[in-house]
Amino acid sequence: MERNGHPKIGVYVCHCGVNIADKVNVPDVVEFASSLPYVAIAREYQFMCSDPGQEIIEQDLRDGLVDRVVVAACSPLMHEGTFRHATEEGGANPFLYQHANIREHVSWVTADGELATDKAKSLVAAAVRRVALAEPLERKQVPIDDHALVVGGGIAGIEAALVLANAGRKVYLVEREPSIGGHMAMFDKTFPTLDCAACILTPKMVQVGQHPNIEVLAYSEVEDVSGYVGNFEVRVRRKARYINEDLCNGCGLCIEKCPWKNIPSEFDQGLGNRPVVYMPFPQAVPRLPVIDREHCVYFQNGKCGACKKFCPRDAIDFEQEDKIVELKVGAVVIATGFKPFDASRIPLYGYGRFPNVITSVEFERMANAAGPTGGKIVMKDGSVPKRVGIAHCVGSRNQNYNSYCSTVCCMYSLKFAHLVHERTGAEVYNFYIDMRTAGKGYEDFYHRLMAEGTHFVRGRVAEITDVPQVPEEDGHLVIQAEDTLIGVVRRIPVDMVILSIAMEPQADATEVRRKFGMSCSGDGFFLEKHPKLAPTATLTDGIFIAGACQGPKDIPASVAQGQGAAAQALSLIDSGSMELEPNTAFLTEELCSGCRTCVGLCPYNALAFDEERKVVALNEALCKGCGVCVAACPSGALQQHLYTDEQILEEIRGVLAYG
Amino acid sequence: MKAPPFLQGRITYENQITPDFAAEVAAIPGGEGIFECLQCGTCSGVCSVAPYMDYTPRRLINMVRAGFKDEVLHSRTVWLCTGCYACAVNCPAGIHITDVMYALKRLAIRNGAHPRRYPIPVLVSEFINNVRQTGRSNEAKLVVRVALRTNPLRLLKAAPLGLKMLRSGRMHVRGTRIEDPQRLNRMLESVSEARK
Amino acid sequence: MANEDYEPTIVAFTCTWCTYLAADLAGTSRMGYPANLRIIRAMCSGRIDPQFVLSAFQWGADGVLIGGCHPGDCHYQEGNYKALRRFKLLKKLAAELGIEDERLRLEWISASEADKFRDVVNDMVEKLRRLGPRSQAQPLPEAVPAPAPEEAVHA
Amino acid sequence: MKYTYYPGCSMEGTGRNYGESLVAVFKALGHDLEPLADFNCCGFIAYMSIDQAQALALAARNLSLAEQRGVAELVTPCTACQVVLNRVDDFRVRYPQLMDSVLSTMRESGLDYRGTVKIKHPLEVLFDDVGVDSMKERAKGKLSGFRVACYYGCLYNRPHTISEEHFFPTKMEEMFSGLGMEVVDYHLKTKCCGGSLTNTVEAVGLDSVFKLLQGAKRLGVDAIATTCPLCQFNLEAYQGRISAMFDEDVRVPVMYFSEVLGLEFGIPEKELGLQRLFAPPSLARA
Repeated sequence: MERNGHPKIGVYVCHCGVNIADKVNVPDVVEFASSLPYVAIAREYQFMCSDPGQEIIEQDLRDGLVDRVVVAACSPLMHEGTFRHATEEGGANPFLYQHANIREHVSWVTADGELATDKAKSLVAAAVRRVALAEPLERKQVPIDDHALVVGGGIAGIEAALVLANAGRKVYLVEREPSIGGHMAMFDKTFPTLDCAACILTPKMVQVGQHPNIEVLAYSEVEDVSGYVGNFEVRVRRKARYINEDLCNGCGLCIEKCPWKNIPSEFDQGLGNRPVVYMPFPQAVPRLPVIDREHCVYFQNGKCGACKKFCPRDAIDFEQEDKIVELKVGAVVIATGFKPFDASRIPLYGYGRFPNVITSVEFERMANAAGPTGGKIVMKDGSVPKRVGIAHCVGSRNQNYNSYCSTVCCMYSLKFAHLVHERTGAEVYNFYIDMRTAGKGYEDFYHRLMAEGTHFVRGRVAEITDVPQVPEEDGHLVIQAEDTLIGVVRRIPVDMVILSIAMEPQADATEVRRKFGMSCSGDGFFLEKHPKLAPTATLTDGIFIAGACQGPKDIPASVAQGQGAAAQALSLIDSGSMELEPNTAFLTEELCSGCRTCVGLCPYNALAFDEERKVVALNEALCKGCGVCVAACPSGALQQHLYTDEQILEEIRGVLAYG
Repeated sequence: MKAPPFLQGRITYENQITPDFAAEVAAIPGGEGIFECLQCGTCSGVCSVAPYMDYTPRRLINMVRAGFKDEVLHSRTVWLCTGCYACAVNCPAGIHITDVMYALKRLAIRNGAHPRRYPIPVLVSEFINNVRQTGRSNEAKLVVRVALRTNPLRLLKAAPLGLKMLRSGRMHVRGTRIEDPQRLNRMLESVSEARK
Repeated sequence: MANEDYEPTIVAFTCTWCTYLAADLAGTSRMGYPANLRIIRAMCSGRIDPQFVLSAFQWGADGVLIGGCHPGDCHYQEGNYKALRRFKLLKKLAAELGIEDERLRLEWISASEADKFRDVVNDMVEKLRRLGPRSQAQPLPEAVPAPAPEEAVHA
Repeated sequence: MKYTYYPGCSMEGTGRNYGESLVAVFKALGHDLEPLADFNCCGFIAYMSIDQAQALALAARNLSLAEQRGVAELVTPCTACQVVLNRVDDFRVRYPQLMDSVLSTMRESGLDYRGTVKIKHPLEVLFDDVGVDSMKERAKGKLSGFRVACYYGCLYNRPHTISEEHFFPTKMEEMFSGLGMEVVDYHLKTKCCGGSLTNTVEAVGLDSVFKLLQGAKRLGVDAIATTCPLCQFNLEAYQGRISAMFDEDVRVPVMYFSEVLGLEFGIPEKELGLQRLFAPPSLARA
């Protein structure tokens, strides 16, 4: 714009269809705006974000009618970028722009039209005052590291890793457990097609293990994360396996020779045992055993050491210690999955009191041919159940535990009903609140189960008891529930009850969330950037989420998200470099008194004290634009682009001047 | 236009229900949760007397929401509730079902809809008189009065038990009283006055 | 003392990552709350200069709300702690200036806590209505100066 | 130490031996247990069925009396009274407006309640404060091997505790087994006894009682131990009739947990009011 003369501000008020115009009297606001100092033009339009809407702005700029822009519309997080772009298209610097949020903060939350209009006016006034002080800025270009990190080796993480690797990117896949595979590796069949989980998962796991572009860091956890989009620095703790990975060829002799074979297997949910030296399951990737230090006699009294004696390659290393590896990556996909609900929290279901009340995960292991019972569905005494109850919504849709619907339970409960019926011929009773089969081919599966003669009782299981009321109930578990469609209370004696437990956020979700600077939604799952339009992005650029860590999900949805998140990470990486918001701090050296207040405040070490010149030195490359130092600087030497003291003060004046 | 005779009582027409009944119940402290109900039936399932109710608790709550005021207030369900709180502490929707039952009992009485010679409301009113007179309740007196007002023959049936209790000194015939029952009554009056 | 038609004006300074998003979510969830609030967005609650708060009061705000991420959730590691430290000093200062406790408030509101945001606004507006206009004992609101001086407008 | 307890109306009638045995047991353990003077009926569930505000006031008056006498913990043996009295504080939180108006009106008639009184069941006092160990010192081993079903009733832990304990409290079991008795795994221990139904809609009430007795009887117990006067009465008073009605012998001694303790401590049966039971337990096995 010309050096001399006033700013010429254009104010554009959006109707957003009826979203804004219904409450806010737009013409009134426009008239008000045009009366404000320096406002050259005030216009209104149905949808400012539409092409014609943007065109209005661009034209006014090209015609030289305005040189700064204010748009009053939805939240800036929605369309600030859009209108900055329009401003740029019109030939002005994109940062001579100010956004006023009169939808989320006004029309959608204010009942009274007049009050809404007044509030909109004062926000517009503030934006006008602030844009008058806006300065042209250049965006900073930063290179993007072309490595990617995937956290979590479940099906979502596996998919993400493969997509990235197949595109030629180097991927680090970090998994907490000794092997990748996640929960899916425990499952038997998958709904609705009933193909076996292992058959479709293990090939993927092998691909991952063999892929030249994927480095699997199993039995490892992320310690901490620093840096920013395109340039993350991640420290990973590689927990000691007490196995020399370079020497071990996974022959499994150590496992065979380990004399202590009675440790409850985590992978089998404690239904079976494993040795102290073990692989969680035969198809483990990487194919490396782990020594369970806690239970190993050698670590207790130096005796035994059988594994070491027999290992043909001398790969056992009792001296091994945790290692820290440092990774530099441009993008991160978080796929840390879920934790199954602890069924013992519902006392009336008797989980823990009744041996034949089991959880869905336990059932998956039992039904799995490679599982503790070799795929036989049996009770604790080894006999085959004649009647089996399946309780839906255990720990979900319940304000005492989790109020959300866990989305997958209905379908896997139907799958269980089929497996039980198929393998034992038992009568199966499904107790449900609402049958939710929304998914391709899911409803058909429900109908198939009804045709198979599964009993469906619409009513939540109220209680599972072993106290009989009639002779037929003697020696059985009894499920008590109201059959709400009939309107009577029923008591149904069964031999076994399967509790369809909810998916919960991982126990350490909060720590993970904080390490990566993510937010979480009310239910504790990681928060996506937008529930519809950006389900796998997060509010932190360069950090993406996939699978059940974002919310309960079945396998197809987790796979889709894994691939989607990977694609987003890929497009970020492949852009090679990216523009950062130019909201960094800047220093006016003459004003700096050298008090050093700011130096200690900066979390990114962007500020250092220059001993010769007795002033601070600011490294803008390291600055992330929080503005903490600016607020603290007593002499006003430090300011923040886009958020200078004067600009903010001007905005304050604005909102107050027009109450 | 009236419903054809053969449909009388088989179809519920909108003009037969009380649309604002739900709001009325929800406005009572304890009733606020009813709109959260999932109709899962947990309340009925854990209730030890549900099998004897004319409507299960779950069904009753839905009838409240649907505005079936007469049916609800005349039902015996609320009077059978022993107040054991099994439903309330189990409700996935966090509804204070027991409090809802109390609320419905009060509404039934206020609307004179409670079943007349049904022993439970009778017990309630006798209990109140009892407390109003002495500030305490006297079990023996209560039992006798309730029997007299509902089914005097029961007194004969109960006689042996009564004797047993007398002999074991577990029946206090006269009953005791607080120092100043009148003062207590005045306080109670002023309390419900303040609420109006 | 609070007269019927008195409506307090509250200036809210929020961080971009948590509280501003909560306010947006309150909007998308159509949660109603009084129109007394004026939100000014900064990147981090740690950017909020005490000068902003005092100026707001000086120019006629009846209350000031500062919103940031919960401790440990700061997008910039610990800007919110710095905001908290600053806030404590600010409280003392405000007290000396005769600004009642209810008028200055700091709240941790995460991106998903739209209902908390609404509740805080409702509560604060309610309290300020009861409290009534700023008492004459306090420095009278100076008239808001004319818009930005021309020389500030440069390219 | 000196405890104040809220007798509730039953202690003068059906629950007389509950009060007697409690006082005796506390004394044996070196504690005094004194009744709250001029207490009034808590209102039971009946009053809530007539007038919410009055019901709350009725309960609050007792708390106010206790507070005036500086009682911090009001020992409440009747679990029904316990729930009703607890409801005052519960409603303070859930419905402050309602509770404030009730309390402020009471204040005008000289009954102030600031909310400082905690309601505690004697079983909690004995288990948490006195402790099983100091009870062991007092134990005489008289009941070693005594087979007992611990029945808490519905209101002992409902609705005012954490969900884990709503249905399966264990303090009585831990206490008795700690004293060498044989406690059985009685899954019905918090099912409702039918309350006042036994006296109104008999069929329903007695059915509830039958299930409870049947459950215990099948476990072959010497006695059922209870924590509430109404439960004790319901379980004990109708056994003959129920056995006939359901054509199954469900007769089994029903005592207060305090009477069981008293026997173990060797307190004379008369002080425990054992003679008031309709069917005192045979201590043959003990």
